[in-house]
Amino acid sequence: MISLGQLALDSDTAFTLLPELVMLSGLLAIILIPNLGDASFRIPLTNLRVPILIGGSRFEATNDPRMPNRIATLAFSVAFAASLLMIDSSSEEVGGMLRSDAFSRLFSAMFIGALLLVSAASTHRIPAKQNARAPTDHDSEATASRKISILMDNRRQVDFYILLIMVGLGMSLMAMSTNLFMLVVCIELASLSTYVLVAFHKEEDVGGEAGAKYFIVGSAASAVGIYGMSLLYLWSGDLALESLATKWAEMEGIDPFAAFGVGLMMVAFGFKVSAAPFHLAAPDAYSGASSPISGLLATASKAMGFVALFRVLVMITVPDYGEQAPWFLMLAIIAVITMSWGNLAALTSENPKRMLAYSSVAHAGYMLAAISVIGSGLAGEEGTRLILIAITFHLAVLVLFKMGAFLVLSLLETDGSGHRMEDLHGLGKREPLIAGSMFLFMLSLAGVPPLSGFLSKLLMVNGIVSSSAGTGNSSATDVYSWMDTVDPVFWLAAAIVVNSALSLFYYLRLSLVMFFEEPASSSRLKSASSLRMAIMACAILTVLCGIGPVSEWLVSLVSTSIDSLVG
Amino acid sequence: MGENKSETGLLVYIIPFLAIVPLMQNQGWESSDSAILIVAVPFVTFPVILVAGQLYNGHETWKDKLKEGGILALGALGTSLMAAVWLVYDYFDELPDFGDQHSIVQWLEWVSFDLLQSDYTLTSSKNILGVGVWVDSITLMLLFVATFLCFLICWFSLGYMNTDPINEDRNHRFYGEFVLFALGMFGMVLADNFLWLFIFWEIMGLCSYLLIGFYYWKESAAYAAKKAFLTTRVGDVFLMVGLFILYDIYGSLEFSVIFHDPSLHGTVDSTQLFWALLMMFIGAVGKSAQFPLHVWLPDAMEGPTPVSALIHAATMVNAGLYLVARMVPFVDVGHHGVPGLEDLGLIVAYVGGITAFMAAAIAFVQNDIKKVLAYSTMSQLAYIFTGLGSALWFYNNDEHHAAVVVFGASMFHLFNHAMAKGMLFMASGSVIHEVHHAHDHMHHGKDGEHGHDFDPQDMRNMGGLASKMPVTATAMMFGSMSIIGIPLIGGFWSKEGIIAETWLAALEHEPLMIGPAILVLLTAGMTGFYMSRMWFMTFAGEPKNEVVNHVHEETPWIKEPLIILTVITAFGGFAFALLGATDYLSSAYDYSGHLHLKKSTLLDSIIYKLEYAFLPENQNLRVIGWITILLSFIAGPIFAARVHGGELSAGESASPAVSWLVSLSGKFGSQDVTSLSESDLAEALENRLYFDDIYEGVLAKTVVPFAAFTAWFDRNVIDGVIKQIESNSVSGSLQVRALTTGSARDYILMTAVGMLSIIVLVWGIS
Amino acid sequence: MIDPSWIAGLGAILFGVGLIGAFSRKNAIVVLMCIEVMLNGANLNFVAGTMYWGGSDGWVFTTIAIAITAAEVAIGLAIFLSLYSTQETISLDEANILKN
Amino acid sequence: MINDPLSVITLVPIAVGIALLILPKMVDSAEGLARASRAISMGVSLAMLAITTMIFLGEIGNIDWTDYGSGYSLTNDSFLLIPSIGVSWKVGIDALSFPMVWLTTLLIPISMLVEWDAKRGHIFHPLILIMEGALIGVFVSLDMFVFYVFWELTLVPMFFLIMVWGGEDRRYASLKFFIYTFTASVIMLIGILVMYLYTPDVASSGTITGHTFDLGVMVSSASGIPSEGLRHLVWIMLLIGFATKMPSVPVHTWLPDAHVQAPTAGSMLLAGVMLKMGAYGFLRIAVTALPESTMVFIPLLIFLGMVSLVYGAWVCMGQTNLKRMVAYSSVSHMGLIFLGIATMQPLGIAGALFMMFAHGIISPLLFAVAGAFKHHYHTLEIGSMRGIAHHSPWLAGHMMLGWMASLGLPLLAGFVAEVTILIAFWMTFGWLVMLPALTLIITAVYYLTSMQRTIFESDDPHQGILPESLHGEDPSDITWHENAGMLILGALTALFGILPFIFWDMMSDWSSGFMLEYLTQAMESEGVNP
Repeated sequence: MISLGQLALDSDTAFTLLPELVMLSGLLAIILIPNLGDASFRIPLTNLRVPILIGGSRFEATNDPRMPNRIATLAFSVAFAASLLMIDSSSEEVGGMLRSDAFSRLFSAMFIGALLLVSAASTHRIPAKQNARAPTDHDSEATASRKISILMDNRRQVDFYILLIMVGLGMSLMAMSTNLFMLVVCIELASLSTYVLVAFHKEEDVGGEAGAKYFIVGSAASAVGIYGMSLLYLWSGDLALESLATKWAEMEGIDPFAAFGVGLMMVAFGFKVSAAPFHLAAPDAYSGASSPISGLLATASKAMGFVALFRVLVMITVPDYGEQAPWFLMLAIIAVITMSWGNLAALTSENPKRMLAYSSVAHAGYMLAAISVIGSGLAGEEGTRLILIAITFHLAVLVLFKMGAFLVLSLLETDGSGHRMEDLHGLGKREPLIAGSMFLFMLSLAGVPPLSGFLSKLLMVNGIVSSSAGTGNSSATDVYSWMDTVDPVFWLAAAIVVNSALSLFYYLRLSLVMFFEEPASSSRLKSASSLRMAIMACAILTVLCGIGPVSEWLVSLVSTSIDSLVG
Repeated sequence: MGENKSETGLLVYIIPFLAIVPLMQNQGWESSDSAILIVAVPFVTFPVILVAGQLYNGHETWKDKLKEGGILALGALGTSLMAAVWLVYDYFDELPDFGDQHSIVQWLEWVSFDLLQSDYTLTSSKNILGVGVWVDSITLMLLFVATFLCFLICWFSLGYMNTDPINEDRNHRFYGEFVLFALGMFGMVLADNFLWLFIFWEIMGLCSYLLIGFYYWKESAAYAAKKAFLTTRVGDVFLMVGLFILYDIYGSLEFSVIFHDPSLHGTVDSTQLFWALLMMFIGAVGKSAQFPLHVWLPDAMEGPTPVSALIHAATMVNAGLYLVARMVPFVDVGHHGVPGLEDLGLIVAYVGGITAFMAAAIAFVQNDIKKVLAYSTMSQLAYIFTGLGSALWFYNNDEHHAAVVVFGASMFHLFNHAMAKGMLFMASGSVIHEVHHAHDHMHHGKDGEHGHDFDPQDMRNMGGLASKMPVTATAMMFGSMSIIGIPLIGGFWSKEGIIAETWLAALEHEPLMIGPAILVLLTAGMTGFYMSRMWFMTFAGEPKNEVVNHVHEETPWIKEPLIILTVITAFGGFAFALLGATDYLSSAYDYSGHLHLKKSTLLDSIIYKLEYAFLPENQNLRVIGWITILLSFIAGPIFAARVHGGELSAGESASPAVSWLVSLSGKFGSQDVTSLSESDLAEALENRLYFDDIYEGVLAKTVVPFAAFTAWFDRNVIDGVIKQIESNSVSGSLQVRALTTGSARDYILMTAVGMLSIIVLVWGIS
Repeated sequence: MIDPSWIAGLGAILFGVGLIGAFSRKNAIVVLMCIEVMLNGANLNFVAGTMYWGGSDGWVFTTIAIAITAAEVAIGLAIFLSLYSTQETISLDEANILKN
Repeated sequence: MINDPLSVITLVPIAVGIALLILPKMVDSAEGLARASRAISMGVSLAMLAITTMIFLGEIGNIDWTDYGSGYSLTNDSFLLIPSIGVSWKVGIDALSFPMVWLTTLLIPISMLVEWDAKRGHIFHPLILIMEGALIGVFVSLDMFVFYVFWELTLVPMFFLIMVWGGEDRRYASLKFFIYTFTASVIMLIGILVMYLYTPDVASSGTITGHTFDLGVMVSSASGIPSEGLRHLVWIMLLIGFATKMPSVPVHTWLPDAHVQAPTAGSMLLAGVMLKMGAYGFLRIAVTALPESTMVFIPLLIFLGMVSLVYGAWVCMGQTNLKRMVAYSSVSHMGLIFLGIATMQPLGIAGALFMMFAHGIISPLLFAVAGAFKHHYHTLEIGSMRGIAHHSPWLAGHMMLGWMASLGLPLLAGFVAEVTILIAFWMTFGWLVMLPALTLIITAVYYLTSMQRTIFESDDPHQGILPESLHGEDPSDITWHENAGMLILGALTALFGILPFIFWDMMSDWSSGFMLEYLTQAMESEGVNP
């Protein structure tokens, strides 16, 4: 085993970790640049003043409170591009605990892409105020305090983007981890930042509460997970994924330590992907956080959970063909409960963010159902690969339409609305394009062709069907005897069908109020250009990734990355 | 309105139409080619009338010169008439020999298709449901009747319809639908197969519906239209099923294929064929308003009188008869017919007998002049059915001679009845029109009592019109005579034949035939009564309403058709009968050639005819014949005269043609029938023997509630399931949402519970 | 030397105690403390594992886990403060504007 | 003239429609586009009609329609859309799909015409244009994935049409419409995926799944599904999707709601083309792929068809809403299609095809009439008005024609289908034919009653009884564009009733060829007698 200390930053490593390094530089830049200025330091005992870079009053350029946003956006853009470009490069070990390969780079691209959207959206969502000035002595008390509060707000800009980049770093590294402990630590890094981000939205009453709940439940779940990991450690003595996998494969029967370890880790990951019954804090958190952050939770954070599940369930404990994994039944049950719970709860939600949160829960259920098929031992190597492709593809396109939906809400939030269904009323009249995009996102979430949500759902259901449809008695001559003999896994597809139908109701309801109801005010929303561009990009990509060359490109990309995971 | 000046000058507008046929002839067309014109010209004309009428409604030229489309309609029907006459002229003498008779021309290959045979291969050639023209004596007769009457009645309508202010700006609808009807009738007569017969049959049904409902705002009219359509629809559906069976048996519906060998070398299952024919007969029953589907015809009199004349008396209702006449080859065992179908003949005869009697009985108590005629129509059609039933029975028992005679008689009665009844209706229309007009004239300017309590169709408002309306009275007299069967006048020849041969069948062959035989015999006398009653009530006696004094026969366009038809009725029937019309008409199925009814010379033929009618060799026939004459000629009319007859009021004199009858009617004394007319029987008759009430009651108690129930069922059970799912989902949603209590402690608890469940599950597995 | 299984056993007990505390107490700070107890259970497992398997991984894991704990506490307290500033309570039961 | 006309008629309307919807919102200078969008939409749809008509006449492609053996015509070089899972852009038509394509291109301009003055026409007409592309796509695509995409895509514009331009209860109706049919088609999708699973392995062509969505391949390999039970299940899942679309009792209840609330053009397209998608898909996929299962389930087909027909007619009779009644009559008529297919006679199948076509002309007329009632009298309640033939003679005329066509009056298009189906039905099932036959009476009853209670019976020759919804205002007769649309439809109804062979011949030949190629073997092995 190679210890962490052996990590050496040579040029190869630097290149391998390019996205992370870019983000790190961004982080440093955000910390430093606002402090650059014309301050000078008087050499003690002399009158000589030496200009120093840090401190003092600011240049106009560095003074711009939107600077952190720009830096973060830039860093994310570069890192995103770098990640995408690195998907095709060969896999590189870094320091024994990280590996940069197609799989991890695809996911880091996903994470960073989501963060890029968040960052673009936050330009307007958490707006920096121009013309912040330090109070002078001439100011009245009121003016001074107002100036100070503006300065404080702008100061928070820096914090916000620092946290975003921290999330990015954590997630990105997490995708690369080849060691379970490293993986958990990175998750914690990302999670802790997201807790703060959720609570960051302090001007609302609910920000603190959302953060607190999310934090406390998340911590409890991750404590359980870490305890599970410690059980795994007790069992194997090594937390490198490969050795765990070897050990698991060699295991006679099922070792309770191993089984419980995996089971308890499911709790932590289950919380991340918001699987029932660990999802309960998620709707509260989503509805309390600012919309871009909710989007982040629903896409990147969820994807992070699924990467962890892949690593643990698929890398370590994947069963041989024809054998059932110990977690199969558990995961299948959780999957069905999750999707049903999510959809049912979303059905009557009156808060669009909450509704999207529940929808996010439901989507986790679909993906968990697909994963559980791997555990059933019916999938085989090819089937496993297909299912992983399907889930990964789904996670990738979720970034487009789930995030897109939250971005639309955040556009509404710039006007101080977006928390009630009524806020969406008449959006079709006020903002036809935005409403149209929202409609696309909803349809895509529901899985209506030809949008990308359909393709991903099709792939998942296909994974389930193709694994299980062959299990029925091939000499059955009537429907009932076939249905008697077919593996119950087949009915997961039915569960998805029923839930899709159920989910359509609230997705359409949301669309309906946009076009059907009369708007309360006919004014247009703020022209938050970067936010609008982000929404448009999401909408266009939602369509393009559904059918045609772009979707093919994405599917083959995902398939390459899955090859690097399982092959 | 210009009602006093002759408008015959307008006929100049139909000259272009009339030029079509000569032009075609000039171009070298055969009459068989131009047969298409009979259908095509009306087909092109009717939408033109309808659309133009809608567009130019109220326009001066349209109204005065084109008579709101009437002139166009007349032109189109004139073209059809000419083409038809040409066809009749060409084929009259040289009907194709039945053995290899085929459609003289093919019009359309409508649909063609393959069938899968029992060895899972397709039929080798395409089966085709097309249409062409079939010509035999029945076709020619009916074609002539139809085109001729259509033309005349259209002519009549120009006067009748266009002078009634209520029709103003609506007449284009009348004429358009009228022409469409004519097209249907012509097509049905010409069609060379059962399917197209049915298709045109339905077109007529539609027009009947449209025209009965011409006064659409009248509740009774709308109701009557619906009733007519639905009742005939019931029959039509059965007819359709009959056609399906027929198609299944023969693989074709074409006359030429089926008639060539209806038994398919003796392989046809007579039971199946019986059902097919029975189903078709039900269709005929509906269309010809026979018991038990007769209820629509009296109500159909809600339509304008020309419609009643044309559709519900002269032509459309004959369609059922025509269909039954086309069944003859199936049962004609002398020529490849299928034996064992006598029951069909019996059924037809019974239906005919019952209807004849029942309708005549109901006609006794009707006071509406058109209703009397309507029941008379039903009754006379029933005669023909009885005759056809006998004919079918005879054919099926290889009694060829009797069969041919009664078949010819039936067809001839059809001809006579059509002419006479068409005229009678027109005459009644003339009466109604003038009475109505007189009433309007009398009460002109008095808005309050404008016509609402006055029914111009009620014979109790008439009486003594013989002097006011000489032409009409004469026409009606001859028409009634023909219907009654006064010796030597048209209907006599045919009716006599029917009754005689039915009795022959009953007495010498089939005891069961006695039922229809007695019924038709009784009906003969009853016909004499109600037709006379109608005439006497209308034209004889003193005026029963002051309105009558203001009646004048003045409307243009009305007299000419009446006169023409009077001539035909009075002398045509006689002449045709003597010339051997029955033989000619029965020759449609007289292909074996072993009948030689035709005598060598005209004189021989006439003598034979007269002898056959009055002094047949068969003793039974002779007795029956004279009883019939006695009943219809003497008993019925005299009784009617006793009740309703009487001299005109002083100072009035009828025209010489009818004055003898008027004065005769007063010679039999009078009889008070008040007690009889207040009896339960009369009430039952007035209520049409309660058929309508029963049908309606049953439908209202079954169909309507059941429909309401299914609608309820659909909304609350089938859709209810969906709604239940929806509401369950919503309540489930609320419950599930309640689980998210908002307390982080509960969330952690649930996490712990989840964790424990996972442990338990994993433990269970391992 | 103490058998590693005793240490692991103690870890399990600590975990259980922490878990029960986490969902039975409503004061956020106390719950946070319970979570720390759970984490300490895990730490003990790492320690026991290292003793059993040898090597130094477990120590490293333990150290880092403690660091995570510390970070968690810091963040937690900050968030609770924020909660308190808006709702004037840190009772997990009472802070329930967001629900259903 | 055009290299790939089918792709053109599918994609151009969608592209133009979307452009007309989006461009004016995005580019300020494109404001004029919004004003012109109605005319542009009409122009495009007419161009599409011209293309399909030219295809029919042989000007494009020179197709021999009665040659079944030549298979699909006007196929393109298939273009891989998502090669990873075997999806390609592949189009073609044959005698089964072409009448539907032509019908679509015909109905689109007519429905635009009827609603020429729709509110917010700059959105309305482009939406219908998108609808056109989606509908055509369903009929021409030879790739199951693309088929399904278009299948669902049709829902979206229709959803908007109902939701934005619908009646008072449009909210509920649009949701129900979308969810109901979507759910059914997702079930169908599972069936499609099972079929997909058993397509021959084509891993060499670069797919990750090893299978292809090519319609021909899927259909021909469906018999390779190992278990008969699974084949039956697939068949049933397909049936659920198709039967819901048709719709057949008991999955029909979305239809009345959708129809009643939909705007006129929406109803016309819904009834005219969308319902036919179900029958089309059923024949093209379910029957073709799994003929044995079809034979096994013939009793089910008869049951569904019969119940739809008879029950639908009875329900019609119990309706008081004109549009609802017409909607249920669609259910009733669609039942005949199942019956026609169940006869397993070329005649019956051809009759079913003709029914699809004929109903596609007649039902838009019915809905145009009902829509005009709504438009000019503001109510659809039967009996709330009387004698309006006086006020709206044109409307009354169209109503008469439409109603008569729908109740199967000869020489109008519906009769051809009815009579051919029933002849075949008698041949196969004998006296059972009495049920559909007697239903024809019921059909007549409800149609005539509804006419009697709307256009007739005012008891005043110069004045109808006007509905309260008019609030005493004078009603207007239908506008010129409504009139023109209905006139065209009426004329076509008559045209195809008198000269059915225009489309009948190709349908008949298709049915014969289809039976020989796919069905006779299955009939023999399952012991189904012709």
